[in-house]
Amino acid sequence: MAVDLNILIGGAAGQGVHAISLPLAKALVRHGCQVITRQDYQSRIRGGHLFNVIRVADRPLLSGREGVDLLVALNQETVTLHQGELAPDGVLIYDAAHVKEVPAGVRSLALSHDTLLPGTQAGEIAVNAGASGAVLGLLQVPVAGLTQLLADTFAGKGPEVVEWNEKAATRGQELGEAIPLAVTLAGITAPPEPRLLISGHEALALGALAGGLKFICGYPMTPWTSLFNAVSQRAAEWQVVVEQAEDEIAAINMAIGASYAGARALTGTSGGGFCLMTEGLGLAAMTETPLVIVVAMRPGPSTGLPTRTDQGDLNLVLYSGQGDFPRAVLAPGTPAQGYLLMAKALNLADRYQLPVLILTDQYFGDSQLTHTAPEFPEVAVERALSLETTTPYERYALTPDGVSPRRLPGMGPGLVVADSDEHTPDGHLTEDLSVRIQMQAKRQRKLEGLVQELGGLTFAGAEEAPLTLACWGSSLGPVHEAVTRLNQAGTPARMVHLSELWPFPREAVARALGSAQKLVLVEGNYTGQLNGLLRQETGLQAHHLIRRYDGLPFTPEYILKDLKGIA
Amino acid sequence: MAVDLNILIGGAAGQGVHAISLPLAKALVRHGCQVITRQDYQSRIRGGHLFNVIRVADRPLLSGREGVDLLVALNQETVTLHQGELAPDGVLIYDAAHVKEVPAGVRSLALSHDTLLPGTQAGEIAVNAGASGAVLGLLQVPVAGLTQLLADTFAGKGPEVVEWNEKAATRGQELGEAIPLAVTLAGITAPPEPRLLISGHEALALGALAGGLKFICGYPMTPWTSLFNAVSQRAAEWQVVVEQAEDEIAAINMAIGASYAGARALTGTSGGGFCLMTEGLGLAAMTETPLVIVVAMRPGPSTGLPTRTDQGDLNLVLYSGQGDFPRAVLAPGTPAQGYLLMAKALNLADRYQLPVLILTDQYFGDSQLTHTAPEFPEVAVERALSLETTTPYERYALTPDGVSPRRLPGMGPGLVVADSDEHTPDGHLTEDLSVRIQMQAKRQRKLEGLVQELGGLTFAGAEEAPLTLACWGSSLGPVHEAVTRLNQAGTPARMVHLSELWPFPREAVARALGSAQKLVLVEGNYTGQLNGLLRQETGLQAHHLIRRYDGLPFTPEYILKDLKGIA
Amino acid sequence: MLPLDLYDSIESAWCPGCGNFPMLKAFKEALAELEIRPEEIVVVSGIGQSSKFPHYLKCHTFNGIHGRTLPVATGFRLVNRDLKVVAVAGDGDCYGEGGNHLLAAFRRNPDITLVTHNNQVYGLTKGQASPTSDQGFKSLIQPQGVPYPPLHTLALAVAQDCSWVARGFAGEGEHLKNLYKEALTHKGFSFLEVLQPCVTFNKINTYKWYRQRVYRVAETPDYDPENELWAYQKAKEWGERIPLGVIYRKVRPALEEAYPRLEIKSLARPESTPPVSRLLADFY
Amino acid sequence: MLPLDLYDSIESAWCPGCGNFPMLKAFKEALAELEIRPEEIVVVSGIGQSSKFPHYLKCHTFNGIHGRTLPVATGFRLVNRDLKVVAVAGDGDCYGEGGNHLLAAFRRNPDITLVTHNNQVYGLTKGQASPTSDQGFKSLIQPQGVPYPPLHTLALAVAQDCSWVARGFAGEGEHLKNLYKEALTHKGFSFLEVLQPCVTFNKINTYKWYRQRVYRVAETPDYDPENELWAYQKAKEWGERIPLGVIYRKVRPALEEAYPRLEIKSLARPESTPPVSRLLADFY
Ligand SMILES: Cc1ncc(C[n+]2csc(CCOP(=O)(O)OP(=O)(O)O)c2C)c(N)n1
Ligand SMILES: Cc1ncc(C[n+]2csc(CCOP(=O)(O)OP(=O)(O)O)c2C)c(N)n1
Ligand code: SF4
Ligand code: SF4
Ligand SMILES: [Mg+2]
Ligand SMILES: [Mg+2]
Repeated sequence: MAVDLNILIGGAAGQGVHAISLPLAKALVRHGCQVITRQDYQSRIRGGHLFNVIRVADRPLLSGREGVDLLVALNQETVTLHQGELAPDGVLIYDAAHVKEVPAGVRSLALSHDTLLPGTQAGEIAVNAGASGAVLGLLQVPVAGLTQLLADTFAGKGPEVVEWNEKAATRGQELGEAIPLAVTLAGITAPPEPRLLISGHEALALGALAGGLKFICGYPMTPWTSLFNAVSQRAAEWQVVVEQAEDEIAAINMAIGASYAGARALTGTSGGGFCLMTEGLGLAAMTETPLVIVVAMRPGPSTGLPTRTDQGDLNLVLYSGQGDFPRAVLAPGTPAQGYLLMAKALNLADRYQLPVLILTDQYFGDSQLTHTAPEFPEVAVERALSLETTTPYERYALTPDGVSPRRLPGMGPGLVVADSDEHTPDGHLTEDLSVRIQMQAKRQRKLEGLVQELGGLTFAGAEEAPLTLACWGSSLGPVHEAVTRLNQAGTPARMVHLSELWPFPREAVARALGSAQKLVLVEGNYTGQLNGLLRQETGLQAHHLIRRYDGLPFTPEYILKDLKGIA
Repeated sequence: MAVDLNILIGGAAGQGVHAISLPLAKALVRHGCQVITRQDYQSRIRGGHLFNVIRVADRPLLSGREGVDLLVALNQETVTLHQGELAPDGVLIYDAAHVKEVPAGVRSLALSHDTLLPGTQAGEIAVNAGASGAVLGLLQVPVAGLTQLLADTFAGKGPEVVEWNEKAATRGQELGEAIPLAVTLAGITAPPEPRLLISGHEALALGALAGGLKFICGYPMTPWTSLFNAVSQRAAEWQVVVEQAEDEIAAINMAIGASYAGARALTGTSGGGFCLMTEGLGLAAMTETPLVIVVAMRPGPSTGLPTRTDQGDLNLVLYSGQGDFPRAVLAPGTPAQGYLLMAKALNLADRYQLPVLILTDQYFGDSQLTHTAPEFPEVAVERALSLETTTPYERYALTPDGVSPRRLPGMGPGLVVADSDEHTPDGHLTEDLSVRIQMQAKRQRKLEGLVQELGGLTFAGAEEAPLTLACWGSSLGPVHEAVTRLNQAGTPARMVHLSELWPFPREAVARALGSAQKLVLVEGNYTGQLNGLLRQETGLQAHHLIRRYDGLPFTPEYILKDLKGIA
Repeated sequence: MLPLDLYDSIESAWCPGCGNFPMLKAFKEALAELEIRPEEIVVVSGIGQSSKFPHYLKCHTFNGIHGRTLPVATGFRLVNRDLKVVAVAGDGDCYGEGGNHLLAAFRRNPDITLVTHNNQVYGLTKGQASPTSDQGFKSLIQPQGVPYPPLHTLALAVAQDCSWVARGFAGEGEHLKNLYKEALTHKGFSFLEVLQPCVTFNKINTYKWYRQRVYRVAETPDYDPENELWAYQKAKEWGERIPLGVIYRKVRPALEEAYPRLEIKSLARPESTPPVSRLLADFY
Repeated sequence: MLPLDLYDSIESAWCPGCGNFPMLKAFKEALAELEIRPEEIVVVSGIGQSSKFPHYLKCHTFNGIHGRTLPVATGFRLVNRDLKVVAVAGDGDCYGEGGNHLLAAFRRNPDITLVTHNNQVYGLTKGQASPTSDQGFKSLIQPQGVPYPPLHTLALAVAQDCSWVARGFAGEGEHLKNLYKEALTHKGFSFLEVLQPCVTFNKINTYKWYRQRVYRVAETPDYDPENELWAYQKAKEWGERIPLGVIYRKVRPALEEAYPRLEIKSLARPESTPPVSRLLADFY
C-alpha cells in the first residue's frame, strides 16, 4: 500500500518547531523515505503561530499537499487551528504542558518533560526530542538514525544534553510504537545511494559556490536572507568574500565593483530591496558588468506579508531600470534545477556581460526536497575573459554579436574604462549621437545570442492532452502533482513549466502552448503576470487563470479545486 | 504666401544662446506669429555646442521641423555643424569675434561689439541683443516689442544695461532690414487676444498650482529640474512648501508624509532617480496615499545621455514596485494638454487614493508652444475627503468601489492608521490571510472605476484612412504634422495619440486602432514599449514601428522618411 | 495626567522580556503626564520590531518602509504644525538603511522627536549585525564576527549640531519616561537613542551588560550639555562606561519656521487656488 | 618621477577657470612623483562635473552613478589588493545622494582614497544648493535661500574615527599635490575634501572668498592631528577661518585585512572551485 503521510509540527515561534522538524525530516530521508518539507511562519520572533509540514512517501515527491495524518502540537493554538485537517485515523501528539483541550474522538499521545526525562533539567529538549521519537515510533521507524542526528547537532552542548536527547527520543519512540497506524514506513528500506534533503536556497548557494562565486554582498531581507546565510556559512572555507551592505543600493554597487575587478559576484534581496537596486541594475547593463541578482519573492505591495510566498515580482524584474537594456531572468522550480540555473546564470552573466536575475520565493527558498547526488553534477566555469593584452584596449569594442572582449583591471597593460554615460568603444563618455545608436544596438544584440541558449521548459503528463497547465518558478511541484492526479483520474492533462523567462523563448513556448486546446495558467499573483508576458510575446493567452495571492504556496488540491469548474 | 521659417541660434554653452532665443521667440509671438521652440544641449555647462531652434509661422504649430532659414552663429562650430541645413536663400548672422570662416555663396551678416555699441563695455550684450534685433529686421518685424522685453528682463541691472540692449537691438534691426528676404512676417498682425508661449514643464507647473498643490519635493535631475524650478519660483506667492530632498528616496517619502497629512503633494525625477523612488511608489499604493509623480524621460540605460530626449521609461513606470497594485499613468502631448492632465492627476490621486504618474521628456519639458488662454481653463479641485467624524475610524474600510472614506490626522477625532504591511480595515498589521485576499482585491477594484475616467485619445487626419500612425506623449506634434503633410500629399493618413496609458483604455484603443489596415507605431525607444503594451492588452500590434533612440525628438521629416518604404 | 489605558491598542507580537515593552510603557506614561491625547500625536515608523511600536499605542500612525521614517515624518511636519510628530526607528532602520536621512534631519532640525530602539542587532530579520553591533558580534552572515567598530551615533549628532541629543535605557523606565517628556517638549529635532535589550538575538548586550555600564551623565560634576566639546566626549564614550541622559543641547530655529504655515482646514478644503489668469501672466 | 603626459586623456568639458583643472593637474603630479603608472590605479566616480575627472586622466576607470562611488570602490578593493583605489565625488554625490555610504566607509576603513570636489553646489545640474552650500545660498529651487546650515563634513569624519582626514584647496596646487600624495600612501580610508571653486554657479564661495579664509592647520603651534578633540575643533572650524591640511589621523586596520586575499590570476582563471561532493556532504 502506497505511503503518503503529512506530519504537521506546530507551536509558538521560539518553542522548537524547527528543532523537531529538521532532524525528523532528515531521519526519515536516511530511513529511505522521500520527503518534502514546508515552513509556515509569521513576521514575529516569539509567540504567534508557526508550523512545518513534513510530507513523507515511498515515491518521489515534488510538492506538498493538504491534510494532516500526524499532528504534533506544542501549544493549544496548533490544535485549534489544525484539528480540522486531521485525517480520521490520524494521531495528535501534544505537549501536555501547553495543550489542555484535546478534541474528542481523536487518537492522541500526550508528552511531558516528566514522563520523558524525569528528574532532569532538560527543559524543552524533552518534548522536542520526545515528539520526534514518537513520530518515528508511530511510523515504525527505528530511532537510531534520529538519535545519531541529535547527537551530532547537540555535540557542542556537552554529553548531558546529548544524553537527554537520546533518552527522550527513545522514550518517545516507545510511546509512539504502542499506537497502531494503518500505514507505516516499516516496509521502506534505504537506497544504496543515500539521498539528500535540501532547500531551494541551499541549492542555489551550492550552485553559486560550485560555479566559482568569489563575492557576495547583500542586506538582510526575508526570504532572501536564507540564501545569503547559506553562502556566508561556507564562505571562509571556499575563500568567498562576504560583506553585509549598509543598504541594498550599496549591495548592488559593491557587487558591481567586485565584478568589474573580476570576481564572480552575487547579490540578492526581496521586492522592496530590489526596488532600491534597480538603478544599479541599469548600471550593470550599461557598463556591461556581469552580475547575478537573486530576487526572493514575498507578497507585496510594499511590506505586505514579509514571511509569506508569492510570484508577484515577474514584471518588476522584467522591466525595472530606466531605458531599454538586455537582461536575463530565470526562475527555478526545484532545488536541483536551481543549482543548475545558478551555475548557468553565472556563466551567462560572464559570457554576455549583463545582469542575470533569478526569481525565487519563500516557498521555493525554505522548502526542502529529497534529491540524489547525480542531480548536482560538477559545473563548468566559463569566465569568457580575453587574455591577450593588446593596447589600447577598447572595453566596448563593437562586435557582430554585441559582446566585447572583456579584460580585468590589473590583468596587464590596457586600461579598462567603464562608464554609465553613453560612451565610445574606449569607454569614454560621448555626445556623439551616431555612436549612441551603435551602442544601444550593440547592447541589445547580445539578446540574439542569449535567447538561443534559453528554453528551460519542463513537461509532464499526457503529451497530447487537451488540457495544458502552464506555470513558472516555484509552482512546478504542485502543478506537476495536480497533472499527475488528473491523468490518474482519467482526465488527460499536461504541465508546461517555464524556468527561463527572459529573453522570452518565443519559439519554444509557442510550440509548447500553441496547440493547447485549453490553456490554464497557474500563477501566484493577482494580475496574471506571465499571462500578460505570454500574450505580449506570442499572442497566446490563457483560457483560464488559476491565481493565488494569499501568501500561501499552491497545492495540488488548490489547483484541482479551481479546475473543477472548467476541466 | 504661407510663412514657415526655422531660426537656429547656436553657440558654446554660456555664450548666450538662450539670452538671444527667449526674448526673440516672445517678441515674435507678440507680433502675432505662431512659434515653437526647441532646445538642444549637451551635458556640460561651458563650451561644447548648444542651440535653440525657433520655428515661426502664420498658422498653428505643434511640431518643429528640419532645415534652417536663419542661422545665428555665436561660434565657428555652429557654422560648421549647421551650414549644411541652411536653405539656399537662407541668411547667416554671426558674431564676427568668434566666426572667422563664412561658407562661400551664403548671404550673411556679421555682428560685432564695436559696430553695435561702439565705445561701450557692453560685452556679450551687444551681439546678443544685436542678433535678436537683426533677425527681426530680416523678418520685417518692428523692434519695439523686443526692446520692451529686454528692458523688462534687464531692469534689475540698471538703466545703462537696458540702454545698451535697446541700442544694440535697434542697430541690429537696421542691419537686418537691409537684407531682403523672400518671405517675411510683415503681413502678420497680432490677434485680438494675445497668445502665450509656454513650455511643457511650465504648463505642468501651472496645472499643479491651479490644482491646489501644497507640497513639492524633489532632487535635482535633468530634465525634471525645469518643472521643479517652475513651481519653486512661484511657491512663496502661492503658499506651497518646497523642499529639496537629500535623495530621491527621501523625496518620495517626504511627499507621502505630506500627503498623509493632507497636502496635495507632487514629486518628480528622471529615470535613475525614479528607480530609487519605486519602493516608495508601492508604499503610496499600499497606504493608499494620494501622490503625483512626474517622470521626465531621457535616454537610458543608466546615466545614458542626460540632456537628451527619449520615451524609454514607459515599461518602467507601468511595472515598477514589487507586487500587484493600482496606479495611473498619463503622458501629455502638448503643454495645454499637460496643464489639464496635471490637474486631472491631482484629482484622480485624491479620489482613488493612489499614485498617479505623469511621463514627460526633455523635448516636452523644454519646448515652448504657442497657446491661447482659453486652453488653460480654471480647474476643479476634488479633494474627496470624508468630513464626518465617526469614531472609531477605519482608514481601509472595505467598500464596493475599493475606495475607503479618507480623513486627515488632526481633522477631528478618529485616528488615521496607515500601514505598509498588509492590514485590517483599521490599518493595523495582520497575518490573517483571508483579510489579505480582501485587501488585495479592494485595492485592485479601484482600477475599475478609474479606467472609466480614462481615454485620452487625440485624433487627427483622415478618419477612414488605411494608414494609422499611433503615438503617445511628446511625439504628438511631429506625428500630427507628418499626418497632415501625408494627407496634403494625397496619402490618406490618420493620427491616434494616447495620453492616458494606464489603466489601459482597452475598449477605446481597440475601437480606434482595431480597424487600421496599416498600423504604424511611432515611439522614442528601442524595443517599442507601447507596442508591447498594446499587444498585451488588446492583441493588436503594429505592422511597422518607427523608432528613434538617438536622443533627439521626432520630426515630421524623420517620420515621413521612415514611412517611405511602407506607405 | 490622562488615564494610561487611553493609549491601549492591539496586542503586541514582541518576545516576552523584550526591551520594547518597558519603552512602550514609559512612552505611554510620558504622554499621559504631558496630557497629549492619542489624536494629538502622530507616530511614524519604518520596518522592524521597534517599528511595530505605533500599532501598540493609540495614536495617528504611519508605519512606512524600512529606513524611511524620517522623510515621512519631515514631510508631515512641513505641512502640519499642530500634531506632535514622533519618529520611531530601529538601529538598522535609522543608522543602516536610513543613515542618509538622519544626516539630513540633523541639518534641517524639524520639530520632530526621533526615538531609536537600539538593540544593536537586526531583530525582525533574526539576528544579523546592525551598524551599532559591537565589533566581533557574530551572526549567520558574520560567522567570524563584525570586523569593524560600531557607528558612533551620538557623536554623529553632536558633530552636526543636533539641537537635542540624549540616551536612555529600557531598564530604567522612570528615567526614560522623563527623557521622553523632555524630548516631546523640545522645540526642534530631538534625538533620543534608547538602549533596548533584544533578549532573543543579542546575547552580548543584555540587560545585565548594560546595567553594569550605564551611569547618569547629569551626575558628572557640573556637566553642561551646552558645552559642545564636553558633549562630544560623552557622546563618544562607549564600552566600560555608557552615559545616560541629556548629552547635548543647542538652540536652533526649527526647519518649518522657514516655510509658510498651512492650516489643516485649508488643506482639507482649499478655499482659494491661484487664479489661472495670474499664473498665465508670465507667458505673454 | 614619471612624465606627466603619461596621464593625458580626452579633452575636458569643464568651464574655463573651474577649480577642477588645478585639481587634475595636482593629482597627475602626485601620481607622477609617486611613480604610480596609469595601469596601477583605478579611479571610481559617480555623476557630476567632478565625476568626469577619471575620463580626463589615463587610468582604470569606473564612472558609475550619482552617489554610489564608495560602494563600487569598496567592492573593488575587497577583491583586488594590488591597484590603488581612488574614489572621486562631488559634494552632492558624496554628502547628498551618497551620505549613507560615507558613514559606512568611515566605519569600514577600506584602503581607499576618497577625494571630494567640494564646490558647495550642484554644478552639473546647474546650480542648486548642495549639502555643503552655506546657509542662505540662493538657487532657482531655493529663491529664499537654504534655510539651514551646511553639513559639517570633516567633523563627521572625525566623529567616526576616519583614519585620515584632510582638507585641500584648488587654489593651492603644491599643497594639494602633497595632500594627494599623503592620501595615496596612507593605508586605510583617507578622506580628502578639496575646496573647488565653481566659477559658474557659486558666486559666493569663489577663489577670492576661500583665499581670504584658508590657513595651514600645520602652522598652529604644536598641532597634533592625532589629538581627537583638537582635530574635532579644527574640523568644525568654518566661516571666518578655514583650516587646510591634515586635520586628523588614527591608526586602524584596513577593512580588507579581515577577508581572504584573492589574486587577480585566480579571479581570471579559477583553478579550483569547490568539489560538489564536499558541498553536498551537509545535506545527507
Ligand atoms: C528595503 C528593505 N530592506 C530590508 C528589509 C528587511 N528588514 C526588515 S526589518 C529589518 C531590520 C530590523 O532591524 P532594526 O531596524 O534594528 O529593527 P529591530 O527589528 O531590531 O527592532 C530589515 C533588514 C525591508 N523590510 N526593507
Ligand atoms: C539618482 C540621480 N539623481 C540625480 C541625478 C542628477 N545629477 C547629476 S550630477 C548631480 C549633482 C552634481 O553635484 P555634485 O555631486 O556636487 O557634482 P558637481 O557637478 O558639483 O561637481 C545631480 C543631482 C543623477 N544623475 N542621478
Ligand atoms: S527579537 Fe529581540 S527585539 Fe524583536 S521582539 Fe524579540 S526580543 Fe524584542
Ligand atoms: S559648472 Fe562649475 S563645477 Fe562645473 S565645470 Fe563649470 S565651473 Fe566647474
Ligand atoms: Mg535593531
Ligand atoms: Mg558640487
